[in-house]
Amino acid sequence: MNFGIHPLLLVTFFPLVGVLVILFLKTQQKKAIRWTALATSLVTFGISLWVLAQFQPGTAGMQLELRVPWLRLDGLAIDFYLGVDGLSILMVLLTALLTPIAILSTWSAVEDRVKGFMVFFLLLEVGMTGVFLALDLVLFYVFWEFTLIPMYFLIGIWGGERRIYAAVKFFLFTMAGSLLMLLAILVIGFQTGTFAWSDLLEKRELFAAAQTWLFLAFGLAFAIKVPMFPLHTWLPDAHVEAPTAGSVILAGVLLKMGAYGFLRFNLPLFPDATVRFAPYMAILAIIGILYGAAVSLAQKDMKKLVAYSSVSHLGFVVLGTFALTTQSVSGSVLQMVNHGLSTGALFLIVGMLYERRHTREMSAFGGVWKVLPIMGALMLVVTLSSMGLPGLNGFVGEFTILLGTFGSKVLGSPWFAGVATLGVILAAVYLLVMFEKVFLGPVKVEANLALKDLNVREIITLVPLLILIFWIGLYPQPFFNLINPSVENLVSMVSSALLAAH
Amino acid sequence: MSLGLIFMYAALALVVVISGVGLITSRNAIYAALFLVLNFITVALLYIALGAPFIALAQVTVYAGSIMVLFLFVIMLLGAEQLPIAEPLRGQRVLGILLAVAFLAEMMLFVMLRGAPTIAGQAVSPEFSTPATIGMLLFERYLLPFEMTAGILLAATVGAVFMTRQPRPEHKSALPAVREEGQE
Amino acid sequence: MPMSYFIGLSVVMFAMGILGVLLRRNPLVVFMSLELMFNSANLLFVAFSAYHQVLDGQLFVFFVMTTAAAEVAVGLALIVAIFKAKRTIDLDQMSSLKG
Amino acid sequence: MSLNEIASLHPFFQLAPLVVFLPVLGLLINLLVGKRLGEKGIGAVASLATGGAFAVAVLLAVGLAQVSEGGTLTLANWINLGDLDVNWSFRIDTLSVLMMLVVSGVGTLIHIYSIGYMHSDVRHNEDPGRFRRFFVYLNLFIAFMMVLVSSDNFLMLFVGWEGVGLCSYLLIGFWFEKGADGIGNARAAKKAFVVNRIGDFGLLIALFLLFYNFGTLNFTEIFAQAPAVAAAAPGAIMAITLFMLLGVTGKSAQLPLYVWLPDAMAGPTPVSALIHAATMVTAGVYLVARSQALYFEVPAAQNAVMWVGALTALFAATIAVGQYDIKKVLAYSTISQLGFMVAAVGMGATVAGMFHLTTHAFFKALLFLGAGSVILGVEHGHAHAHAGEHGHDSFDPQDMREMGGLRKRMPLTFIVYLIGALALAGIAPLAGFFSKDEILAAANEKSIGVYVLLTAAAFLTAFYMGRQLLMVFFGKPRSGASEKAAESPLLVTLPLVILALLSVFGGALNLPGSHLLETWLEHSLAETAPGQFVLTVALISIGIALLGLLLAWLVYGRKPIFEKGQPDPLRRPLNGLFKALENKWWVDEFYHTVIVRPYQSIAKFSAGAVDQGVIDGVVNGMGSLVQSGAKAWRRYQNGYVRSYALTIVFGVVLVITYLVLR
Repeated sequence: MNFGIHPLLLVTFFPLVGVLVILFLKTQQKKAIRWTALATSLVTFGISLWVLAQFQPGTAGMQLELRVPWLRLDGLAIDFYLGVDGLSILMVLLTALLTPIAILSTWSAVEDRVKGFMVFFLLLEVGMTGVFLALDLVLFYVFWEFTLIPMYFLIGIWGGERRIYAAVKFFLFTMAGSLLMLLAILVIGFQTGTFAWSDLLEKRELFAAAQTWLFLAFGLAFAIKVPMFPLHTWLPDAHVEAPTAGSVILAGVLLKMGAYGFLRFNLPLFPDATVRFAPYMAILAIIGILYGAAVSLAQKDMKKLVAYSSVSHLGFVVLGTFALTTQSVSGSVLQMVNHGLSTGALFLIVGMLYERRHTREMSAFGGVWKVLPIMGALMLVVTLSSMGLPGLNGFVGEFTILLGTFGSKVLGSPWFAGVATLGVILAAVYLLVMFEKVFLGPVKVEANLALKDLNVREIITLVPLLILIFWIGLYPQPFFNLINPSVENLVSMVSSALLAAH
Repeated sequence: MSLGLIFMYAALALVVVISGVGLITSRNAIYAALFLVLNFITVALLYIALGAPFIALAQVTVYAGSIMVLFLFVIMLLGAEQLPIAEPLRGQRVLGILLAVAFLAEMMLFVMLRGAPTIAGQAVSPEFSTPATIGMLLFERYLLPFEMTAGILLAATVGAVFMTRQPRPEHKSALPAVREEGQE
Repeated sequence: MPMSYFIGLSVVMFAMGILGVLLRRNPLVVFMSLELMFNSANLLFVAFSAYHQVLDGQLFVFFVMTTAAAEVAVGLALIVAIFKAKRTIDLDQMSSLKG
Repeated sequence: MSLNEIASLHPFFQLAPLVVFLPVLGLLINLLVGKRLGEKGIGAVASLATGGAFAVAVLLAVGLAQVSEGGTLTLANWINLGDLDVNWSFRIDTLSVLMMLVVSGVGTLIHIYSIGYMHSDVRHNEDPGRFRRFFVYLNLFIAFMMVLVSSDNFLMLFVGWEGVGLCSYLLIGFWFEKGADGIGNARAAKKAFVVNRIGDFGLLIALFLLFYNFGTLNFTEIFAQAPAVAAAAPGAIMAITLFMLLGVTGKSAQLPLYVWLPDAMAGPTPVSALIHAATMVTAGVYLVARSQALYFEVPAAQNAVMWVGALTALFAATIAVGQYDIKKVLAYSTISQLGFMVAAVGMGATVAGMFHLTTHAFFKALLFLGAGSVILGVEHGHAHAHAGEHGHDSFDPQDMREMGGLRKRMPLTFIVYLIGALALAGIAPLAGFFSKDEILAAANEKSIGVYVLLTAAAFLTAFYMGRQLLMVFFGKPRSGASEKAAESPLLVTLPLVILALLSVFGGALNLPGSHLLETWLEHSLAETAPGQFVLTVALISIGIALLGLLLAWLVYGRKPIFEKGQPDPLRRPLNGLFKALENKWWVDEFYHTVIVRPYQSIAKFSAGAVDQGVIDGVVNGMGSLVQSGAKAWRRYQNGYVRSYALTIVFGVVLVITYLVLR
């Protein structure tokens, strides 16, 4: 049942249809624009489900590949090469799921220049899906840079007070990293004559000599994006100044591009370097976990707190990636999805509070649970899920990561997992402090008494996330079946290098 | 090389240098112009010595003749004010001289290092650069540059005319009615 | 006559041209020193064309001449236009186009 | 084993999952349809759900009576990653069913009790809407506790373990807008959750160690391989058992991590009774009992558990003597009794531990519910006494110094409370005596040091229970409220009576002669030390108990303190020491200065100095560097044609020097 167009091509570029339609609408027709954007993103979600239907969970290799010659410089072949496997299928679904939810959350939040907002948002979706599906290094780089532009405008135009500073900082940080990556891509291209991921796997020994530098070049670009410890200061500013929808997508998907990059390029293409750098990356990740948790505790602004919590959560993901055992890598892929769901929901709720009181300072709230029972209950579930309470999605991811890291041969000692598990306690501390400051205690501020509880639209934006939070928490096996074969393939690829190295 | 010849070349070189210095140091623009004319003429003589009579003549007529006349004409037009000797830009004079001297020293060094050979045969056969041969060469091999220089000249004249035109009174336009209301 | 004589002479002329351009504030004198520099270039052209017995060198002198003429024409027109606007031709007055 | 296989084993076993799904069903009904059911309806649904669970537990017990080995019923494959293969399966054996019986039994009684209690508590706190939420949380707790108890592998146990931690957080912080300056309850809840999390950290590490040493998390496989792995890697088992001990101290409020239990009294009284006395806190004891095979491999770990238990027992008993809040006294008493149980299980006397766990559940629940009824009565009295002004003066219904002479006002509660107190103190015929005696007997044989500690703790237990009885029920009413105190309604007192009966006849469970409980638990525990009855130890323990009560009567009974302001009679003889007891040996303050404040300052420092200062400093620094550089270069663009010419000539000179030198 193929519409004649390659499914991956359709899922990546369908939002452009929406963009086209929106361009023809007048700027005053806000309602029409919003509905078109929502409809397009929902159809894209439908297509992504169709792609999922065609995806056989059992096989480890690339599926639904589409490889079309694109550019032919003398000696250099750049192909338009898309493909999906265990690592990227969930990411594509997550992108397709979060975009309509984010668009739905802007119904009452974004009033001026809705047309521009929606166009940028759909372009962003194209970029993100492209990043996860691209298998040609240059194509990957194109999509990677392409996502920067709409996000820059989303933060820069519809952001808060210091939005220009935040947007520029966001742009420069990512750009600086990706330039190095471009250099590395060219080096690989010239040495092997091809950019296709699958061919590069065979020709790995060609650029094996420069492996350390290539690993570091790619690694820096992805480390900035993840963000990892020293390179993370752009995230809180970007989140605080971004509009709610922007924050949801930024936390939900953009951060995962970095983590996904490690899995897709750093591990398979430079196995020896990965093995050699794994302990250092793990140490950085653990610092990120503990540092992120500590700094979150000292924050007064809710969005900044959640932003630093993302630094801490993604510390777990990177730790899992570089522990290089089946459990830890599968756990980190699943944790990428979990983080997208729980932090996305957190941002949505913080956005709803912002819409009601136009402030994100925790001191402005207090005892709000009495006034907003439904929001309090949903916030509680989401806070518990991001804290890693068993029965919800956070725990499944974190447990598998920590379990895998504990016995990982590449890291060598169980101390890595031991210290990282402390992060679980610190996470509980700052999240409960936030919940207490905002929702518990007496109602100190009069304005809080008049707050209205969630309306139907807001509940609809949260329900899909909550369903998934409970589903992954209670029965994660179907998700692991999707991820597992590709992860086993990846881990065996890298560990073969490990055996060779020792 | 006979002594007389050397003496002649030295004299010409001396004149060139003096006229150059004169050009730079003279307060009045007209003296500078005249010094420059002198310079052109002496160089023209050198061209003749180098077996390029046609260029020498061209030099005299084009450079000395037209360009310098143009200069004098503009000097007359602008009244050639005497600008004070003071040098407002800090360090401009010192650096200027320094750089010129450095340039000179380097080139001398360059010539010394490369050890310039002497001209093979002194006497260059008279037919070497007759106007006919130059003309033939100009229109055969260098036709494109020739046309381009024509273009440059055209552009220069149009530019010059455009920049210096006076706002002349409006000539009668085809729509008198419109013109009258516009006028009041 | 040894080539070093001509090169030396043209270098001296060129150096004097530089001095003229850098030190004088009267644009006319600056233009004249420019002409001087053009001339030194022509001298070398002719000298080397004689040395190499190749006529192209001399031919190039013509092109230099035409461009010099064009350059002077535009330059002087500029000076006249500026004179009309500012009633002075002192180069240092004209410094409004600054960063 | 799948559903039908287990059914063949015994028809009742296939009902096991109901133990979890019934409370979940009750919870969902109340959550979704609760509003329309009204208070009685909600209470009924919740109690029925837990009662149903109790019925299933009874059926399982009957089934086990016939097929004593029990079995495991696998519902679904939860996580299957590489060699990590975890199923959600129910383990039906004598130990887990015993716990199910205790949890659901006491739970049902407390559900019935809390219908009445919450009815007035909700009115007292002016938020009737919260009634439904209370029962939803209570059912959630029962569900998670059942998951914990019935799990067949350590991971499912951990899921239940943290789940009950969540429920205790929700229920302690039930009145989240009450407590010290409005935030007290919420802070107590957070403290409970975080301290539990520290314990769970230990358990998590134990889980990882288990997985990497045994390759699985399943109970049966682990306990089977225990001797082999102990031989191969003795250090591993030691680490596992000690980390598990950290988890136990967190959950069962033992010495280092007990601080959250006294603050947990901020929750409504039925919560304190159910969670912080009878069921959740015993999870630690259950864990050690369940993984007894591991502990036997490493005697050193057993000693550690034993000493932790004994020390906690004595330490908590001392603090209980100096408390004024009726529930705080019971809280420290619970910690002390848990110390007894942990010591027992540590000594290998698992049966004695479980026996004390069961009897303790009965009389401690009874005492807490009795205290709840006293508080209701005093609040009722306070409302009448000060019907006039409605101001919330600093009257604390739980402060024993406000009470006195309540035996006349609340006779039924007094009788029931007296039974509970005597059972706790360990007076002969009652349940407490037998279970405590068995532990003391085992301690006497295992290590004298521990025996002395436990006997001292038993003495202090008798003393502070006597003190509480005398201060609350005897002497003169010390405040208007206690004068007007009224007996609680039947719905509240009925469960009290049932529990009182259980406290009296609970001893029969494991009488020295019949050892009913021992034979029951034999099937699921590796080797149980036969609990023999030592007369001398029994006599000493009764003597100690009577001595404690007598001393209490001497100090508090003879000349009861009349006015509210009069200092506690113990203050003069012990003064400095008593001050320490009153302030709980300043442990909370110690933890606050040593752990909480430094962490907060690290957080502020890393947020302020490191994050903004250093990292952002570097980033913004680079930005301003570029700007200042640009400003410097701007000066060269000064508009003077001649200076530009100068720069050009400078360039020419440079080029020539390059050409010359090349």
